[in-house]
Amino acid sequence: MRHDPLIPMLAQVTDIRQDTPDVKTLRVVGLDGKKPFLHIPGQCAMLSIPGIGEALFSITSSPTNEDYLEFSIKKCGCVTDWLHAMEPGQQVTLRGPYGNGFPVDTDFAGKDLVFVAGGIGLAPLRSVINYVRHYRDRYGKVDIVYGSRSKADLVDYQEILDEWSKEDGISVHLTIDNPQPDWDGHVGFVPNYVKELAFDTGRTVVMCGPPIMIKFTLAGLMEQGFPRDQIYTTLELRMKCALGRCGRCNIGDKYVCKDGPVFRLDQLDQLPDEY
Amino acid sequence: MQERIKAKAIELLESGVCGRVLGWKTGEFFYDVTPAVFESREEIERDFVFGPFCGANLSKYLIAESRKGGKVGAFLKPCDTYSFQQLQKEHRILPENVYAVGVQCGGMCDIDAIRAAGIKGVLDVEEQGDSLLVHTLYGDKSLDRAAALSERCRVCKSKKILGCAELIGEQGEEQPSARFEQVAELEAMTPEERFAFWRGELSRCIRCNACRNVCPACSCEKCVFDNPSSGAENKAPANSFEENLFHIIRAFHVAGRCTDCGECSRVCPQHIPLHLLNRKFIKDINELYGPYQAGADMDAKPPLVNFQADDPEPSVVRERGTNP
Amino acid sequence: MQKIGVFVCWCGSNIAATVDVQAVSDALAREPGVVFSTNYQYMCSQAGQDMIQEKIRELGLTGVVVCSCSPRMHEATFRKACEKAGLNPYMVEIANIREQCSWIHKDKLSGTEKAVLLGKAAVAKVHLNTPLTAGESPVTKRALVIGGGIAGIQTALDIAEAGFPVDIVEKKPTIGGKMTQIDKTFPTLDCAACILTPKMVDAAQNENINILSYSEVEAVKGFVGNFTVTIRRKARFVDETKCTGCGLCTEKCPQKKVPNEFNLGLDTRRAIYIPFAQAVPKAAAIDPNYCTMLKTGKCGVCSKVCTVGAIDYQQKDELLEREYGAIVAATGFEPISMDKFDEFAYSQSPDVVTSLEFERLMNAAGPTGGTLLRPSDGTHPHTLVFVQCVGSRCDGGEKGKPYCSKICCMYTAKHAMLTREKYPDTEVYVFYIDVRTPGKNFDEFYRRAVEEYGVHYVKGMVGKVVPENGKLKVQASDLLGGQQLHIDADMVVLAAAVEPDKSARPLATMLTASMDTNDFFTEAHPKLRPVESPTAGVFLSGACQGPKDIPETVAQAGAAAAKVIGLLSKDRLTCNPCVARSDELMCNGCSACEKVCPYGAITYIDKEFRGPNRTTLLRRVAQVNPAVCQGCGACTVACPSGAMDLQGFSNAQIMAEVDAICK
Amino acid sequence: MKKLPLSQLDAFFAALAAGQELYIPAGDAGTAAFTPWREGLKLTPALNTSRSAKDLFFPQVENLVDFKVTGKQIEIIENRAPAKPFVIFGVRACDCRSFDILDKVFLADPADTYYKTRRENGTIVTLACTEPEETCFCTALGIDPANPAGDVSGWIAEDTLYLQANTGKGSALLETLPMLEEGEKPELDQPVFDRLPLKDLDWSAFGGERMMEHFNSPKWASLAESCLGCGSCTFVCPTCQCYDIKDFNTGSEIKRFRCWDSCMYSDFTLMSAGQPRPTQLERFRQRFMHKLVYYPSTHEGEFGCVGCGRCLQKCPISMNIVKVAGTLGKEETP
Amino acid sequence: MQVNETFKPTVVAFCCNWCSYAGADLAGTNRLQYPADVKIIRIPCSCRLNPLFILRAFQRGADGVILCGCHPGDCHYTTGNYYARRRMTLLFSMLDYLGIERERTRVEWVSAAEGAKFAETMNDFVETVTRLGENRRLEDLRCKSE
Repeated sequence: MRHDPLIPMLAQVTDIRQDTPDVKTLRVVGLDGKKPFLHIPGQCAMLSIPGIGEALFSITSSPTNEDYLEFSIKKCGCVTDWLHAMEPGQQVTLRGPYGNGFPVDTDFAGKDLVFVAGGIGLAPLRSVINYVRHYRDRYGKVDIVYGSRSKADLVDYQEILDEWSKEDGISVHLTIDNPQPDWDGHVGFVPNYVKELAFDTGRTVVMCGPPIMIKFTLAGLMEQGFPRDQIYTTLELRMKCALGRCGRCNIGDKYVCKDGPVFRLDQLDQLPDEY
Repeated sequence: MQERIKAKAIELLESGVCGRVLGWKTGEFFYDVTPAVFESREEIERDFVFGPFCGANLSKYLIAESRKGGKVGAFLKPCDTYSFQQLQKEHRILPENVYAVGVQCGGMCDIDAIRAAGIKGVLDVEEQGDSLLVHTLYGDKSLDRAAALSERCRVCKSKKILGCAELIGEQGEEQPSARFEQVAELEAMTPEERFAFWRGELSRCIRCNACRNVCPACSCEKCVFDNPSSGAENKAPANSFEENLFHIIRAFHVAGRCTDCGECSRVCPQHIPLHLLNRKFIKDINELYGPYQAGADMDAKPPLVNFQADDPEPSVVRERGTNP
Repeated sequence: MQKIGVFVCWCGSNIAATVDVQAVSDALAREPGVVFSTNYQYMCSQAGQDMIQEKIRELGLTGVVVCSCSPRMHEATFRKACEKAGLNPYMVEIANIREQCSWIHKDKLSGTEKAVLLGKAAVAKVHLNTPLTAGESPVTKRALVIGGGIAGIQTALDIAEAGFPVDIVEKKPTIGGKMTQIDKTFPTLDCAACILTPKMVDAAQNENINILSYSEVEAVKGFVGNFTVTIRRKARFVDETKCTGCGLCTEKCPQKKVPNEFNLGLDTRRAIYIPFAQAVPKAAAIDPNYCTMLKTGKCGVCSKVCTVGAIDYQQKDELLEREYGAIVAATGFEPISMDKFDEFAYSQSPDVVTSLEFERLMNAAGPTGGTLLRPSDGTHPHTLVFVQCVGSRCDGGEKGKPYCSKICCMYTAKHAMLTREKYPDTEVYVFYIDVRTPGKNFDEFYRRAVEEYGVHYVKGMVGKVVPENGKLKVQASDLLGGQQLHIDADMVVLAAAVEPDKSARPLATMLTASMDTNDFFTEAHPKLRPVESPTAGVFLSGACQGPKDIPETVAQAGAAAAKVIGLLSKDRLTCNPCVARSDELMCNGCSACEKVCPYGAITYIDKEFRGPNRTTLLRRVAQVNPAVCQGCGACTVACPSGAMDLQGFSNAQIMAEVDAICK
Repeated sequence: MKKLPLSQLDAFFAALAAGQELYIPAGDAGTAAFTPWREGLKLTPALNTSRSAKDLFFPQVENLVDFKVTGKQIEIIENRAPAKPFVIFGVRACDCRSFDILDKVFLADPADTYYKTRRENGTIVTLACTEPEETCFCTALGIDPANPAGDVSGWIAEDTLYLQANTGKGSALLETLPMLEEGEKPELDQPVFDRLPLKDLDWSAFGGERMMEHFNSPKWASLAESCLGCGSCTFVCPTCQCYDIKDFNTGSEIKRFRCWDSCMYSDFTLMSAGQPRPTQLERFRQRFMHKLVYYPSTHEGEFGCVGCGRCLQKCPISMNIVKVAGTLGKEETP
Repeated sequence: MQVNETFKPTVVAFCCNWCSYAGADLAGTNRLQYPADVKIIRIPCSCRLNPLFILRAFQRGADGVILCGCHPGDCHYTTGNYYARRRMTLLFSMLDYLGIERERTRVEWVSAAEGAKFAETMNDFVETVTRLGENRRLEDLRCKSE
């Protein structure tokens, strides 16, 4: 009997971190206590709780982390409800990695990068950001624009404060939608903030966030004159197999699970607007 | 008939009574007619058909069409008008947005009935009195018109047109129908025979949902079988239980509301006689609680949301005797 | 995922004798979500309850399963205990391992096995329980009594006596109802007016009672404790507050040919009238159908003679909106129409009268001044034939009513007796199917009619009455004598069946109170809640619920009042949280649920929903009023889409129990 | 080439079924299905089966794996039934082509082992068409119904069945059947194929190149308006392969199974976050774009359709790929 | 008929809270024996019983399903059992029509005072179901494999 790609492996949740009121980060290792598989930043994996269902999540930990995988999960449905109710030591099933991932070693190499994220959209970018931090010398300037509804909704806030913002050559620009008493940072929506920051149009932009944020950030970037082939984003559609077969996640002739989830804007321009 | 209907359709559009009309559109062949919305004289003149293969019950479409704004015209055959009224009773069709024109019907033919008669490669059909001359790839064949009728039309229960603003053709009447004969035949079998019969039929089900989606009564916002939290969610029949489950519950959910329009059986790609399930409920209701025809009366209370203090006990089922 | 604690009770040896409680708590400890499982001698004892509370606090339990006696016994106890420890009481489930397990199974093995399954089912259910909070609603401390007959008056008086304001809505210009038309009452033969009119006056004078005569209920909104009722005050064309009831106008009014409904049309009144001398309110009303002034604008006599200027021809119907906490239906009855009983020649001869008409003919205030005279020629009748069960106990129901009208036997006996007493020269025949006299002193009364007064009681039905030469030829069968009788009668009196007042059906619809097929209001429970309608906050008084005589009516009126007082004495109502809930996203708006709801708890609203591509859809969706819903669940099954679910007994919960049990 | 008098067909089936499960198309027109052969089962008089032959390689429901959950532990139980060889007799040329189309999806790396195992274990014996239906249009898609592929190609002419092995598997199968004689089939003249009403379908307007143009065509609205959103076209289609993966809790374990799904269903792409194909228009478009544009775009221009005509016969409202392609194609070449 | 001596059926009894559940309690209080194969699920009223629950029970391994409610006319909610009666009559008739043994389903009206009737009913029903043997016609094999 051959092993089928649809049959998952077992993994164990070793640590659960409550990031925001509705986001938890699960640390997952194989039953042998080791990292289950290698991956590229931006790739995803299927987590499941038998009897509840399977769902695809982007891997938020960096490939440079050799001990475990991490998934930041926003509570928004049946499977995520159950994942949020988990306790350390609980087993889940896992299969992956899936998707193309970001071209960290090719297109991104040597580039000045701008990361733009909103809300849970930071999850897939965190993997790239930490990868870039690890191989800092391979990349140029790095700016991270990250916004959320409120301070409490900023995912990985501590990590951002304690590590990212202290690193040389990395500028972190945080923003929240509305003013609040214990916040002395920027207030306003991400697209406007990106516009205000007026990045050099030669930089490579990596975006992830809610559709409305992507839409307006893009409009701003276009206005500023960014070429479309320098803008990357990662997409999410419903998928069951992650192998390009179950028929759900295609955009035109491309499958998000297989040919994505990372797309360059000029690639998306070639595809129907159905995502 | 077709010309009168087309003229009426054009009149409805051009007089401004309706912004669009629902009818039947010609296809590649003479029989593959598609329900369609027409918005211009040109479309109607070019594509509108009414003939012996316009079996589709357009009432189902009125659920959505009556909510799209503006008034929609619709051509309804007698049995379609029962669904039309039933759906109004259930507040699914908004009658104020519909201009219904009843069209009398001489019974609809079914291409599958022609194929079932062993006729292959059907290219065209000519009506010659009571028989049909069928042109095929393999020469001409003759067939009784009655044999080409769909099952529901062979046992037509009513030619009465209900609730329409106007009629094309004569108003008809309810008529005696042999539609419960097959049900009675099944009832006369032993349980073992019935079980074998239904296994044979229902095991063909591929759960394509054609029966459900075409059914005017099955117009739930969310079907229990599609709803993961209903406890009955079920996409494919994994085994005989799930085949039974789907069809029992579907029939139960439309019991007392099913007008016996016969669309479920017409569209089943696997030719399962689904109408025999619905008719069983109708027959039981008629026999146990008094005659009731869904859709016939705008005021009558549907039998499953009604009762009489002296209704028969459920034990009547057991007491029918073990071997009739 | 819940954190569930399982507590298995021994109930001394009641459970422990045939169920291995240790095995049960061990088995349940292995169920998903169970973080604690134990057993104890008496869970319901203070020590047992303390243990549960301690574990809730210590382990942060989110659900509790108690395997013990029937929930009917101690569910409330354990819920209360858990609530004290901070757990929502509806997160507690009881597995009944005593009444439904240990006490009926002798074999310990199978008993234990079953107890484990019952426990598993409870655990599976708790997993799906959600904390429920009993809602509260305020109570408007005013009652509405619809109908101002003896039932309504008595109910209003009793409520008012308890200190709550009551409005009586009466459609006629005066309260009093049918009883005002009755001459004497059985079995005591005291005068109806003598006992009723003081009550009418009491009602008028009671500060807590507000009589809205000549008014009708137009619309009812709201629910128990919070009804909003629209009342139409019909134009009376007389200012009720100014009118002194002197009656001058009623004497001067030139329109004299108005059939007098108080005397059932046996005589006439004026276009402006006071229904009868003791009317309350004693105020005149103008009958717009006959008033020349109102019809042609020419007359105005009454206005001229009125010394207080109470006449107001410009008066219009007035709509009044008032809030009530409780509503009492007291719409009473009326005799059925005799149209379908032409065999008794009612329409052919004025000498064929109904019993109520006979009451008027016997009444001192009636058209004949209390002397029994034939309506046709004003002569003294010598032979009277009383026919019972006219329209009562009719099979098939086409012509009459399937039920017994209950009062006819007694009032017929009364009529017969009074006739014989006043006019010993008369021959009185009574034709009956059965004589039914259950009631205090009833049978004695009937026997007196037969034995002392010589009334001829004949078992059998009258087949035909033919007016001929001033006589009424009565053909009847004497079943006991086995012969056909032919009687030449002077008068025939028909004991017409009673039926609910015609206004009851539309009212029931407004109140969402259910009715039976005869249009009598249905009681919430035929035995245990006979004066309540299934619709919370709506109560039943008098004959609108079923035929009854005066003492029964008064008794029910008092009972209804007691129920109203009980309701109004509360400041807030606590609602059962185990009520139906409709998922608007799934609701089809088909009304199936509404049709099966016995409480009228479901209403529909048109609501906007987001459609595809930024469109909005207007959809009709069901809404359950949790204050009215009693949680039976009829709607949940009537709903084909499954939009309707019942909290505390949800589809998922019951199916989880099924799964656990069938495992 | 081998031959067999039709009179010996039963014996032939019996011999085929002796070593393995044999499926033959049986039953009346409209309900014919590939049915496990048992003594007495006859070939259907119908041209083709109601459901396609894909069922035998990609069944409507199949169990993938079981899980047992105890406390925090999960156990994965793989209990796939051991693969057994089987033969399908009487596959038509169209259905046979569908296997190539499915192969490209399921056997692409990483291969779907459930499908692959069945493919490896199944031997396909095709049967040439002599009496096509008016709904047949395989010839327009470059399929020769008179000369079907398969491990073994079969023809019935007069009273004789002719069989030609095309693969090693095919030859091996024929080897085991002693009743077969050597023989050559006569040349058959079948002018009926030239008279098929749909033989001149021109789909040259489709394929990957004009994806955006087709996708954005305003014609979709009227094409999709009467679609009921049922799955009958997808389920009878030999090339539709969308599936769902679901878990069934038996009470003692979790069975993860795969079942057919349909892109026509409203909940197919429904997510808690939203619905990329919110109306039937998008779902309808997806199905036909997939067959006419997306599949050819990624598979060297090959259409995801074999012209079997099942959707023409089965659609409740008689909307089908021929009408869609005709309407869209017309627009392109006025 | 071959009767399997060792066959222990699974019987689900849905009981309305007000009459039949109390009737079952009374059977217990009076120590009236009936087989442990019967497991009771409490529902507020017989009208709460969705046909889906019955089918679900059969799917999960029940061999018989019985619904007990207040006597007609005595429903706590006045009309619930009337609706239940129609629904169950039609459902049972449909099951019978599909060839599923008609004795596997039953409705009995049991009042709170009828403890003895409850026990008798259960004894009789279990005996009937035992005689019928395992539910084969409405089974889901997935739920039976261990």
